[in-house]
Amino acid sequence: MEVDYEAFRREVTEFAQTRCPPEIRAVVATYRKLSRKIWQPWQQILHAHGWGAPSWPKQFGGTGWDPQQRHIFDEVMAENDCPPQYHHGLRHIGPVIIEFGTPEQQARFLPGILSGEDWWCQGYSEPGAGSDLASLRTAARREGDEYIVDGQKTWTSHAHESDWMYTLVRTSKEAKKQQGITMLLIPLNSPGITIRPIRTIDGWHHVNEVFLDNVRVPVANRIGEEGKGWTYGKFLLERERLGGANVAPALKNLERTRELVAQELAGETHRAKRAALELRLLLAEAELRGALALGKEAVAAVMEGRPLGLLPSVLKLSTSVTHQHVAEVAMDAVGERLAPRFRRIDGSGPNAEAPGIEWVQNYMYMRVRTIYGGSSEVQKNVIAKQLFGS
Amino acid sequence: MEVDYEAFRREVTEFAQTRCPPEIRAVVATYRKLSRKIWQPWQQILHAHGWGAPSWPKQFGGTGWDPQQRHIFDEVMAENDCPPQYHHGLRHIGPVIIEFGTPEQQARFLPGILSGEDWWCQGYSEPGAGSDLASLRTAARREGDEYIVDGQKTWTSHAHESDWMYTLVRTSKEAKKQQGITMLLIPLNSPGITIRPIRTIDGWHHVNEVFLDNVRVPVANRIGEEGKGWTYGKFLLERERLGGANVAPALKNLERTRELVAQELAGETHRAKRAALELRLLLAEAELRGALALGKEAVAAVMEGRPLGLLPSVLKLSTSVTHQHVAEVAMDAVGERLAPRFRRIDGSGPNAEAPGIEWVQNYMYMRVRTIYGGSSEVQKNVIAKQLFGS
Amino acid sequence: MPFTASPLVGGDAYEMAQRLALEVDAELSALSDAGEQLACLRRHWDAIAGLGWMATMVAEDAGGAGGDLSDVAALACGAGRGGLPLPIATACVVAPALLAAAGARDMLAQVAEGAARICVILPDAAQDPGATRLSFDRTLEGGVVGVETPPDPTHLLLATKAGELLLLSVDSPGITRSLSMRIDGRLAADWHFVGVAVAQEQVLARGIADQADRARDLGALITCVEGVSAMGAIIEQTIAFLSDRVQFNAPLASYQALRHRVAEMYVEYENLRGLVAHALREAAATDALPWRDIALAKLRLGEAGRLVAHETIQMHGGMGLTEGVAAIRLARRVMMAEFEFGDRSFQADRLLAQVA
Amino acid sequence: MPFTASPLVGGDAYEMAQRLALEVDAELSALSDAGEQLACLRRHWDAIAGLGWMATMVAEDAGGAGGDLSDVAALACGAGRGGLPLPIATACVVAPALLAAAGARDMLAQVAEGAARICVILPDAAQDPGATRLSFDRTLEGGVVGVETPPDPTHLLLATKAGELLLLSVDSPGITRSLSMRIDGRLAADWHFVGVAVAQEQVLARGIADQADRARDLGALITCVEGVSAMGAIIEQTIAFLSDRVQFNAPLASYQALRHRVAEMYVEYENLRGLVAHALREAAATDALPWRDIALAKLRLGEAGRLVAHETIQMHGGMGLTEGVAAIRLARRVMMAEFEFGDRSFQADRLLAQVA
Repeated sequence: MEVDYEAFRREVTEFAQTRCPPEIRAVVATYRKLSRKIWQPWQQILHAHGWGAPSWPKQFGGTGWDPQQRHIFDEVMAENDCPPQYHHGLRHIGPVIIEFGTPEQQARFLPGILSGEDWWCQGYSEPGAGSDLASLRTAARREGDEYIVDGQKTWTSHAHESDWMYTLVRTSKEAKKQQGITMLLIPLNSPGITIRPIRTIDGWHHVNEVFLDNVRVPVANRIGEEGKGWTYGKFLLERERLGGANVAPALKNLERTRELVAQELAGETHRAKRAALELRLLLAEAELRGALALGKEAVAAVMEGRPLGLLPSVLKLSTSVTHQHVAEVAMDAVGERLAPRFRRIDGSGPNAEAPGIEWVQNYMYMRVRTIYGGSSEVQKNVIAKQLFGS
Repeated sequence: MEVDYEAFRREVTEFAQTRCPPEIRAVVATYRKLSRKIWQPWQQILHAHGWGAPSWPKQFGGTGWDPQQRHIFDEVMAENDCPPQYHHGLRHIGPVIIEFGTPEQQARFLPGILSGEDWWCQGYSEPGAGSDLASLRTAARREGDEYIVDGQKTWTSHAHESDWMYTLVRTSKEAKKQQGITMLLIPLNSPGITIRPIRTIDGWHHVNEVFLDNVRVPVANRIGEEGKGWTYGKFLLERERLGGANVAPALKNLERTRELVAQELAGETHRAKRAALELRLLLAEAELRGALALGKEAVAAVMEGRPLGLLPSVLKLSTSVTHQHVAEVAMDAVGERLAPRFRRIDGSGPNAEAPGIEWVQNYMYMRVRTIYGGSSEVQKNVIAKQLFGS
Repeated sequence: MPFTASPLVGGDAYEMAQRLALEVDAELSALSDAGEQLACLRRHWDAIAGLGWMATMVAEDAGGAGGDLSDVAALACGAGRGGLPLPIATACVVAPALLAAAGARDMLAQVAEGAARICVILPDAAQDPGATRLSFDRTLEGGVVGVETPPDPTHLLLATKAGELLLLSVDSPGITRSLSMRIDGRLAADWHFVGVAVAQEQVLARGIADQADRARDLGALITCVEGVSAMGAIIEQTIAFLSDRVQFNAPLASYQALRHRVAEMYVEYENLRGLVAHALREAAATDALPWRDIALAKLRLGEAGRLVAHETIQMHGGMGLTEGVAAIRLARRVMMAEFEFGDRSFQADRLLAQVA
Repeated sequence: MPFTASPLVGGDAYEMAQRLALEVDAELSALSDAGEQLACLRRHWDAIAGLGWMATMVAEDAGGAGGDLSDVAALACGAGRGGLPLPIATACVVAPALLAAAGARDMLAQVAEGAARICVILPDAAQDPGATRLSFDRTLEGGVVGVETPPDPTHLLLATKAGELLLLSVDSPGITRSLSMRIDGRLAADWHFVGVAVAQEQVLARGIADQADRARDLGALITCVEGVSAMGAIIEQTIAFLSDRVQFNAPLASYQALRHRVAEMYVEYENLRGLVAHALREAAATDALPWRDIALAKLRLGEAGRLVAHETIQMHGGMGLTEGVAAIRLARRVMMAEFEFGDRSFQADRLLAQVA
C-alpha cells in the first residue's frame, strides 16, 4: 500500500499540536533538560493513541511505520516542541529484547516500556573506558541461578529516576576484550546499588555514577547467551545510526536563537554585534540545510535498503559542531547578563532561576554533542579509514 | 659600550627613507616578487654605506651589530618598504663560509656576496623529499680533484638569476641518511646544468628545477669535510630561527589591506561586507601584536644568551597563518574584479597587468608561508614533542 | 578501496564531459604560450558546441534539445572534475535563460547551434573603483571588468540594473575590450563603452530584472555543481597523493593529523554536496527557483570550497604551489568559483535581508 | 619533561596566591551546599584582605602598600592558576582606581584594610532587556544584573554614564538584590533601585568618565592576566590527562591528531601571553594606559581562551563535562572572562571606531 506521506505529516502535526500538553512543550522549548516527569506522561499519551513505539514491529505494539514515516514523526515532534521520543527503554533495550530476548522476557518487559510505567537507563560506560567501551571492568560471577555483579558504571543518564538498568558486564577475563561480555537487566532497587549524581558543567542533574557492590541478578535477567553481550550492544548502536538524520531540532534551535539575537540586540547601539552574530547564524543555517538534505538521503537509503556508508558519521560531525556554534552565538548574545546568574543563591525576588538562563546551560550542555554517541575523533577515524581504504 | 637603540633606530630610518630608491620601494610596497634586479642595487647601496652584512662578524665586513640592532634594522627596513635583506648569499651561505670555509674560500666568495656582485641560490630540496630533507638523492662521486654531480634539485629560488648554487649532495649511501651528505658550491654556468622554471600558482617566476647531469665541481668548492654537509646545513637553519621575530612586514601588510578594504568597499552599499572584513583584520592585528611581543622576547633572549625554546616555532605558526588570513581578506575585497584578470592576454589598452593584481598574486603566494621553512605540520610535531616530553 | 566521489548527476553525458575535461586539461597544461592556449580553448569550445552542450536547455521549438537543468548539471559535473576552463554555466544556462525570457528565438537558435558566442554581462558585474559607472540611456557608457567570456565572443548580452536586456555585436563602434586569463585559466574580458549607440531592435526586452536575478541564480547553482564536483576530485587526488608520498619513512597517509583533516574536508564536501543535490531536486520539482537554497549553497561553496582548496595545497607541500598538479588546478577553479554569480557577502546580504 | 607554564609575573606573591587558590578550589569542590560555599568564600575573602591583597595598589599615604600593577598581576597570576573565585581585578584594581580618582582617601583606607567590601557597578554594567534603564538624578532608579561582588558586600560604588561616582551603603532604603553564582563559581548580584535617595556626600566625584574607562581597562588587563594563567594551567593539565589516559591500548598522548591540537592550543596561549606581557610592560612604563593593547588582548582572550576551554573539555571526553576536573573548572573561568570588562564585540567596536 502506498503511504500518503503528506497526509501522514498533517495527521502527526495535528496530534502534536492538540495532544501535547502546553507545560510539556514549554519545557522542551526552553531547552530544559528532560526528565522522567516530562517524558512519562507524554509516553502515556502516545501509547494511548497507539503511537507508543514508532520503531517497534507491529506484533510487539509498534506502529508498523516505514523509515520515512518514522523520520516524519520525529521531525514533526521537534518542530512542535514535543519531547523527542528517545528514552532508553523504547529506543535501546526494547529493540534488543525484541530481537534477542526470550518470550518470557518480552512478556515481562515490553508492556512496561510501551506504557511508560517502567523507566530504563543504560549502564555501559565506566570510569577509565571512555570511547574504548569494550575495556569495561565491572565483573559478574555466576553463583547458582544468580550473577553477583561488582563494579562501577558512570555517565549513567537518568539512573536516579529509573527502575531498571540494562548493562554490560564482564563474565570472563580469558577471552579477548570484546568477548567475555554479558548483558544483564538489573532492577535499580537491588541491594548493593548506590547512585550518585555527577555534577556537570551545565548545572543540570542528568548523569550519575552507579556503584554495584555484590549485586545479585537472576540469570533469567540475562539477555541471550553469556559472553555475547557485545553483539547485543553493537546491534543497538547500528540501529541508532539514523538518529542524526533528524535535523529539525537543530533548525528549531537556530530559529529560536535568531529571535533571541534580534530581541537581545535590538537597536542601533548593538548593530555591529547583531550583524556579526546574524552572519554566524546564517553560516550555521547553511550547514544545517546541508545536513537536512543528507538526512533525507539517509532516510531514502534506508527505505530502499541501500547501505548508509559514511552518512551517519558525516551527519553526526556536521550537526554536532553546528549545534555548538549556534549555542555559542546565543551565549555571546546573552552571556554578559546571564552567565553571571548561573545558579541563583538567594534574593529578595522570587527564588526562581533567572529567565533565559537555559541559554547558558544549553551552551555548556552542547559541548557534550561532540563527545557522546561516538566522539568527533572516533568519527574522523572511521571516515579516514574508509576514505583511505585502510 | 651601551648602545642607544633609539638613536640607532632614527639613523636607520633616515637612511632607509633617503637612500632607498623610490622605484625599489614601490616594488616592495606592491608585493611584487623581488628579483635580483631589485635586490642587487640595494645591496650595493648598503654595502657602500658599510651596512652590507648586518649579521656577519666585523672582521668579515659585517656591521658588528648586536641582535637588538639587527632586529631594529630589519624592522625599520620593513616599515619603510626597503627590500628585506634576505638573499641566500648574505644570510645563508655567507655565514657557513665564515664558520666552516677555508681562508681561501672566504677570500674567494665573501667579497662578491658583500658587494652584491655574486648572486647565490640554495640547492637543498629535491623531488620526493619534501620536509624530509635528509632523504636527498643527488649524488656526487669523486674523480681526482673533482666531484661529478648527478641528480635534480627543485624549488630552487632565484636559480635562473644566480651565479652560484650551494648544495647538499650524497657522497655515500653506506652511512645513515643524515651522514654521507656533502656540501658543494657549484657555479651555475657549469656544463651539464639545466634550469627550468616551475609554474607556480601565484603566477610569478621565482622557483626552478635544476638538473645536474655529470656536472664537474672542483673539490676546492667543497665546504668542510666530505660527509659532514648535514651539519653545515643545520647550522644555517639554527641561525635563521630568529627570522620569524620580525613581524613588521606582516603589520605593514595589514595596514595596506586596511586601506584597500576602506577604498574598495567605500560607501553604504558595501557596509556589511566592509564591516565583516574589518573585523577579520582586527582579529589578525591582535594576533600579530601578540607575535610582535613574542618577537621582542626572542630578541631579548638572544641578547641575554638564553635559549629560544619553542618561540621560533610559535612565531612561525602564528605569523604564517595570520599572514594568510590578511591575504584572504584582501582577496575577498578585490577578488570579484581582479581574480578574473590574473594574466593579461591582449587588449586595446596598455598591455600591462591590471592595477592591483598583486593582491591576487599575493594571496596565492601566501599559501607557501605554512609550507616552507618548516611546514606547520613539522612545527606542530616539534611543539608537541617538547610539550609532552616525548 | 580508497574514496571515489559519486557524481551529483551521473550518466553518459557526465562521463563524456569528464573525459573531455580531462583531455583539455592535459592539452592546456602542456602549453605555455597564451596564443596557443587561446586557440586550444576555441577549438574545444567549437567541439562542445558541436556536441550540443549549449543547446541542452534551449526549447525544442527554438532549435534546442529541450532538456532540463539536470541535463546541464550532468555536463557541469563531468566538466568540473577536470576543471574545464570554458564558461559552462553562462553558455548553457544563463544566456539561454535570458534570451528565453526576452523571447529572442532567433538568437537562441544561434546559441544552440554554437554560431553565436555570447559574453553575458549581468547587472552586478564588477567595475573598477573610480571608473565611470555603467549607464544606459540610448547610448551605453562606462565599463565592466573581469567578465567571463567564451573564446572570440561574437555578442554581448547585457542585462542592465533597470531591467533592460541588450544584445550588441562585439564589433559595435565604441566598444573596446581587453582579455585576461582568470586564476582558473578561463577567459575574462574587460569591456569599455564610449558612446555606444544602441538601436531599438538591440533592446531585446525591458522589465526583466527578476528574470536576470533568476538567470544569475541558475548560474550560481551550476557553479556549485561544478565546484562540488571539483572538490570531490580534489579529495580523491589528495588521498592518492598522501598514500603515495613517503616522508620520514612512512606514507603521509599514515599520519593521523592529516587523516583527520582529510576527514574534515570530506565532511565539508558531503555537506555541500547534499545541499546542492537538494537545490537541484527542488529546482526540477518546482517552477519557482529555490533561490534561498542556492544562495545558502553558494555561501557554503565559498567556505567549504576554500577550505578544501587550501588544505589540498597544504597537504601537497611544495607541490601544492605548482600548476603542474591536477588537484591544484582544481583548487584554483574552486577558489575562483567564490567570485562567480555573487560572492559570500552578496549571498549573505540577500539572505539576511530576507530573514530580517 | 612535560610542559610547565611560566608565570607572567612570578615571585613570592605569585607562589602564595597560587597556593591559596588551589586550597580554596579543593575546599569548594568538596562542598555542595550554597550556604557553605558562601561561607567558604567569605572566609577566604577575609583571609586575602588580611594578607593585604586589596591594599596592594592603594597609595601608602592612604593606608595602602603603594605597589604597582605588576604586584597585583603577580597575585592575579597565582590566583588564576587555581581559578580563585573572588573578584581580584575589581577589588585590587578597579575599586581602588575609582576611589583614588575621586580622592576618597577614607574609603581607600577601609578598602585597603578589608573593612569595606565593595561591589563596583561600571557604566556599561549589564541590564535585562525591557527592564527600567538605570538612571540617576538625585535618586537612583532601575537595575543592573550579574554584577560581580565580594561576599557580603558592604558598599556599592557606582560610576554613572554621566561620569558621576556614587558610594552607597548596600542597606540604603530602596535597594534590593539577589545573589547568584556565576558559571565560574564567583558571586554576582542583581541590584534593583527604586527611588534610592542619594545625598550630596554620597556623590564622591563628577566628570570622571575617563577614569571610569581607565578603571575598566585596568580590570580587563588583570582579567587577561588571570585568563592567561588559567590557560597555561589548563594546557599543563590537558597534557597530563592525555599522557595518563589509555584508549584503544595506547595513551591518548600518542595520537598525532590530539598532539597537533594541543600544539595549536599552546600557540594560541603563547601568542596571548606575549600580548598581555607586553601590555603589562607598557602599563608600567608609561602613565597613559595602553588601552589599545588591552582591548586587543581582551579580544584575543575571547577567541583563544574559548578555543582552549572548548578543546580541554573535548580532550577530556566525558570527564570534560564534570565539575570534578580542575582543568574544566578553569575552563569555565576562562569562558566567563570573555564577558568581564567588555566582551569581544565591545572591544572590537571601540578598536574599529579608532581605526576608522
